[in-house]
Amino acid sequence: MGENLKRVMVIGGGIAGIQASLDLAERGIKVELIEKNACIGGRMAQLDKTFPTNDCSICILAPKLAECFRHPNITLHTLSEVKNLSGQPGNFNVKIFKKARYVKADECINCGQCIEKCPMRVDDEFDMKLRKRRAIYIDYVQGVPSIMTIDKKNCLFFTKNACRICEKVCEREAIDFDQKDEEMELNVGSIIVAIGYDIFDPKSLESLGYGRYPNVVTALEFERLICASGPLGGHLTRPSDKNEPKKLAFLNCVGSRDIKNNPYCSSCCCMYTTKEAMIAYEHDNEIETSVFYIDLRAAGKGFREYIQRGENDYSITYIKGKVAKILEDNQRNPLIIYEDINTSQVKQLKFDLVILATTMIPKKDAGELAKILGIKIDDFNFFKANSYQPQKSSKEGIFLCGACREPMDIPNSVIDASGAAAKAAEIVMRG
Amino acid sequence: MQMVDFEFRNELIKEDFSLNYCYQCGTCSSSCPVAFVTKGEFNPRKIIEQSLLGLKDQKPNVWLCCTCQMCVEECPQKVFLTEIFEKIKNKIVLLGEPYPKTFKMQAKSIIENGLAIPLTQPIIRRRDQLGLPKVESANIKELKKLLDATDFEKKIKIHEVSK
Amino acid sequence: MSDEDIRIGVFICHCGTNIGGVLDISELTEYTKTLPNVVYSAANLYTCSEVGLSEIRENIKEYNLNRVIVASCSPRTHEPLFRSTCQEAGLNPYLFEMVNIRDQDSWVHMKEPEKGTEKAKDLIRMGVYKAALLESLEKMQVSVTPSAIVIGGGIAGMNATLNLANQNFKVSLIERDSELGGLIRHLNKVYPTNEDASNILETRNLVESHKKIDVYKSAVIEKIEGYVGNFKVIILQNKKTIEIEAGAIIVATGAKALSPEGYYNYNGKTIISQLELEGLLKENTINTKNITMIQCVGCRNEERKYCSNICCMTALKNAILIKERNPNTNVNIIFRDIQTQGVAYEGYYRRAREMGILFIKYLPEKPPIIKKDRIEVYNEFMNQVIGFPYDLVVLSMPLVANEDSEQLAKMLKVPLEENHFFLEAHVKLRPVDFATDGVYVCGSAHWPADISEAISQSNAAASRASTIISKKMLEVEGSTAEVSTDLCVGCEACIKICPYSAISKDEETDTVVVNKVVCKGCGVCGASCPQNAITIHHFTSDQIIAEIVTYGGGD
Amino acid sequence: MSYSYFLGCVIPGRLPFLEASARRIFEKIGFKVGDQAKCSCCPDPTGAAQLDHETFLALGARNLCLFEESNNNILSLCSGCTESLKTVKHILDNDDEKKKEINLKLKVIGKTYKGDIDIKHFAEVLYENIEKIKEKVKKPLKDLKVAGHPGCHYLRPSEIINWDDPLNPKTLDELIEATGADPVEYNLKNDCCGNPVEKSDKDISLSILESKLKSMKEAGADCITCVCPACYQQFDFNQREINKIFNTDYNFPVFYITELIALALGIDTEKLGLNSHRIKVNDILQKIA
Repeated sequence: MGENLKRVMVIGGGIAGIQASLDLAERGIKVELIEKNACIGGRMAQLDKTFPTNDCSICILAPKLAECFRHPNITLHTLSEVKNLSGQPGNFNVKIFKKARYVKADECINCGQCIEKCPMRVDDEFDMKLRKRRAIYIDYVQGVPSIMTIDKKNCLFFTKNACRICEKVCEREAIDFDQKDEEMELNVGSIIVAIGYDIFDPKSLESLGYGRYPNVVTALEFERLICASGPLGGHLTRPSDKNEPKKLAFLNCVGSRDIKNNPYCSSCCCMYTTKEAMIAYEHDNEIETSVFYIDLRAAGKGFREYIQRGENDYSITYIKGKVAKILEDNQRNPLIIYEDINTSQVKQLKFDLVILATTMIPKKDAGELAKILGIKIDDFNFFKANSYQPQKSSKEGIFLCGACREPMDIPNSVIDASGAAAKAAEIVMRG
Repeated sequence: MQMVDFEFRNELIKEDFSLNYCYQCGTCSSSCPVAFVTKGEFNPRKIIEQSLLGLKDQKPNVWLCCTCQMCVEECPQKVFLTEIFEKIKNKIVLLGEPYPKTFKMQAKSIIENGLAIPLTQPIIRRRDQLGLPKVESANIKELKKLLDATDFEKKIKIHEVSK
Repeated sequence: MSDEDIRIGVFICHCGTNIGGVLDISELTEYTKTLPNVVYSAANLYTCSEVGLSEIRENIKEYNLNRVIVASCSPRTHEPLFRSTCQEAGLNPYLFEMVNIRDQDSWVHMKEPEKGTEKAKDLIRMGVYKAALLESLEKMQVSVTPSAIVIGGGIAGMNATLNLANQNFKVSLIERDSELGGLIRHLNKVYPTNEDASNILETRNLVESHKKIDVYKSAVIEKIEGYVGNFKVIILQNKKTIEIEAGAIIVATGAKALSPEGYYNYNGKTIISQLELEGLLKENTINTKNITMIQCVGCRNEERKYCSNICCMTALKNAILIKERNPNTNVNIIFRDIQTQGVAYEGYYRRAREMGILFIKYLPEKPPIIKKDRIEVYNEFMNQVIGFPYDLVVLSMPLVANEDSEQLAKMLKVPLEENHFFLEAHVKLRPVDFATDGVYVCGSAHWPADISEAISQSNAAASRASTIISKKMLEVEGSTAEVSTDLCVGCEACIKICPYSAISKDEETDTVVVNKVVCKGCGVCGASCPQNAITIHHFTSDQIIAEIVTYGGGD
Repeated sequence: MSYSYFLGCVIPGRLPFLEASARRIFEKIGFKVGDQAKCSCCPDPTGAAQLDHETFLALGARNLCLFEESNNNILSLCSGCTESLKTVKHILDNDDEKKKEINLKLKVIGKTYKGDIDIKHFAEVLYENIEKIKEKVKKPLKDLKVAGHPGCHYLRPSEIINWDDPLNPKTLDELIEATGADPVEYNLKNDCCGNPVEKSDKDISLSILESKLKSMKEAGADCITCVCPACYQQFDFNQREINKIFNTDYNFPVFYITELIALALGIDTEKLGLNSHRIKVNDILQKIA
């Protein structure tokens, strides 16, 4: 095999894609890392802390982002998507569509002048739309590559042929409205798919009132609300009145283990709701939490003990039972109706804030990518993995890792990623 | 202590297969208005568990189900609770066990008048006043034939005096 | 280097609000400027971001810095990053010093920001005084043996071996037993496909026939020597001692099922273990009407707090198989929480319910009681005791660590956790690595794992090992211990205490020598040496004393 | 195919004024509905169905046959009847064996169920004609705060009813809006009124009603509207008793949605028989006058 084909494409720059890339790069294999967004980092960058060590998420991720960026064997393609695949295992040709950034990567120093002056306010997707960003932006402060991007859909120059303020204020003359979208073809020996997951929208679960009740939020929104770099600067208040919440309720299995929505188990919620309750308690020792669950799933290493700690040291009460209905009182406090299984009584409890542990679902465009790559998906649109070689897709030479094949937590995604790297290396390094 | 009656359990499962899918999450009781006001005295989840366990001797008051079907809509496993309760009630009736007399009274009226609420003279007058057309009710003889075909009177023990 | 030449740059990190939300960063920045030898002091929102790093690089050049301090988080996670940043700017990485004002300051003094800021000043000042005394160190280069050793020939070990061999590495697989296959040999079918376990065991043939693989069966490990890139494992096979060399080692020794003896009147006949049931199913000799499985036997209790991960799926599998064989069999599973994470497993659980398997939840304080003619259990869902007849009770026993794990851990110089499973370097981001370089773990040796998980992890361990053995040369830590032969009296105190076995006696000179490749610079030897003969580079006595004195602790 | 009324038992036998308002507004919006004779009880999904499923199917199928014979679709004035008839149709159309079985029973009265007619709740038809209603509104019911009670069998089981969102219904509120009134949001909007339990336990039935009324009161409703005669009875007949038991002072006038629409369309109140309401509606009439 030619040296050129000792090259692997990794699609998706979340923690799984990053780990797979780093392993391959350290193994001496060239990596083309394809990321759809302007920065790599994925979901892990959005999290405040991670279980069961409660490490600050971005703090343990950031070194990996930087390593990925600087590694001589890794070529990072952001704002890029796979459009076509031809060839065979060991010799794939992949067509990549790369959106223009309208910012010169070599010139931008992320000084933030342009952001300050940009007049547009756009929902910040990274912050779960809990605040606004500008039309020129960086996904998040620690984002890599740490350069700006112009969001063409919202930029006044592109929409109304006006403004160009960023261009004027940029001392480095890094703004380039003439940049064009590009197409390129890459030749690789193997491909790893690591596009991650989306979050189930609980609006369709009418009885829970999400979207109607301001004090009912999703778990990922909660991560942003409580995160120091989030919209509240880490000072947790509830959306309706900016009061500090003292009584929290977490509802597990929102949209999961539910055959009308997502029949499967979302795998991480029992653990992350415990984590979020712990962080909340660390912010304010007066906070008391109730976690409503069907089965407490904590089979991973140290997980059972973690739940125990939550119960003993963090004022968490675990309540067996799924909540069908949330109401609201006239102070906008969510009222939870639940069955206390110990007494068989149906009770009503008032909370300050309710957090919904919404299901991890396949990425919206997973089906489309599966078609392009010629790999199979399962009944729910997760990429279909081999039962006993879980990183193998249905097609030789293409491998899977992370939550795009099944909901999984970070350690499992990291394991999966290294595993996929090994399988890809098998293809490109075989004798 | 109650013994699990596997035969009875299997009988109920045969009646409504969806029973099997229940994993006792309690969504049904959380959504049930009767469970709420009775503080769980009527508890749909428990009736399902009882059925799954085939606890034949325990007689939950299934007649308290208000048939609102909220539990059916909310159940994440698509257990058809209201239908299961209906089947349990049918079974109770068939076995000749007591059931609320209002039900029997309604059945009687249907057998006799074709309607659950017979038309009275004052109502007929009122209908006239409001300019409403005359109600021509069902042919009782024809109805009787049909009810005989389903063995209705016998099934519901129409002639036995209920408590 | 004389004092005048020392030019220190200090970068103070906000870490978002982690530090910036508590400590007064601008005050710290100003204060730092007043410290000796500091020629540059500035704050960053996130020093570890690309912006922060490029500022370090640029200012090293612009201010001609020859010492760099970052006051931020923990060196445990971030020192390597900052060191290599310095190196990129042409500065010896050991001229970098890190001050932890987050974990040890802003996080613990959240409620007293003024005092926290004062403490940060002390910490930074100490760093500055130490930095002035830092010396350039060189990282050693060592050659790498381009092969691996895998310990344990179960499914994890076999799969890791095969993967590395397929990547063209030479691999030695060491198995204690007389044949490969591990626990799977005792299984009937495997979930979630319910195919024969023997299908999975076909890996055996691939392993045994692979030209890059040497399999050592009935082999006992006697001794493990060496270090990352250059391990030497001595095994005893057929009374013969064999020496195997490799650049990396993968631990895949698996686990074993806890013995059911003493639990629930276990008798091996009517009350058996899940593993024994596998055997009966294999022989197709089950012919009973009422079967009950009890989950979490001997675990999730005080003695063994953990959930053994694989037992729920195993019970479901066997229950389904029994039901498939004879739908009229009554199969009950008495459980605590059904652990069927993910897509396939949750679907499997629903399928089990669909088949009419009866699930009964129990509380640990009210476990089932097996009587002569029936089992009685308190049913939490009904708030009452219920009973049912049985012909066969199956106990789901957890996987527990192998007894000799401790011995192996010692030989490998890697730690075990409280349940005696191997302890990885970092549960989140280094799940198959050990803190000791070049050694990796996968499968049930790490934590009870099912086949799919074990294979997944073994691929991961292979990948991690390949990052070492694919390199011709490795760089190792430069901050190590050095013995002054003049001062050493050969008392061997350091040899006994070194956790990495990095020190040995030079019989000729009767003094000790440090193996710089193995030495991690932990400093234990230096502290134990009665002669003060050991210098720990980067943590020299001078440097540490300077910190203490400027803090106010010395005279 | 045209529509004929299926009146059921409660409306013709007890609440004829509800029928009057329905007939008036369908006339007004020009939606022709015929009359179907000789129907029996649907039968009551909360009553006879609970005693014997087979009889439930047979009686229901007989009613459906009558409409099939006269080549008419069903327009039902009652949610209970709608649910019963839709359920029977759903079961027979999807289960050939059941259909055969029931047709065997129907044979004794010379009928065969075929399954070629459609069943609609009257509010479903009103909703389909909502633009027409809006056009014809003469006296918008301005500032009237109405607590809409969709009720259970109007919505559920959704697989069979196949209509509005079973957990967040919108159609009734939109109909209220069409009259110019304001639908109020209240916590227990989607809950049962309690009527069906009355057959087995009146106390429970009233407790459910009380929580419902409380929730409506907290939301500041002026009156209640519903689309099912069973619910209507529960609300209109039982408020006084509730007040006695719970020491409350509920006094919500209860309207069928057809009555509210009739008022908005400017139909003569005399023709609606509003004086038959137990909770007097005069205050409301004054308010909207």
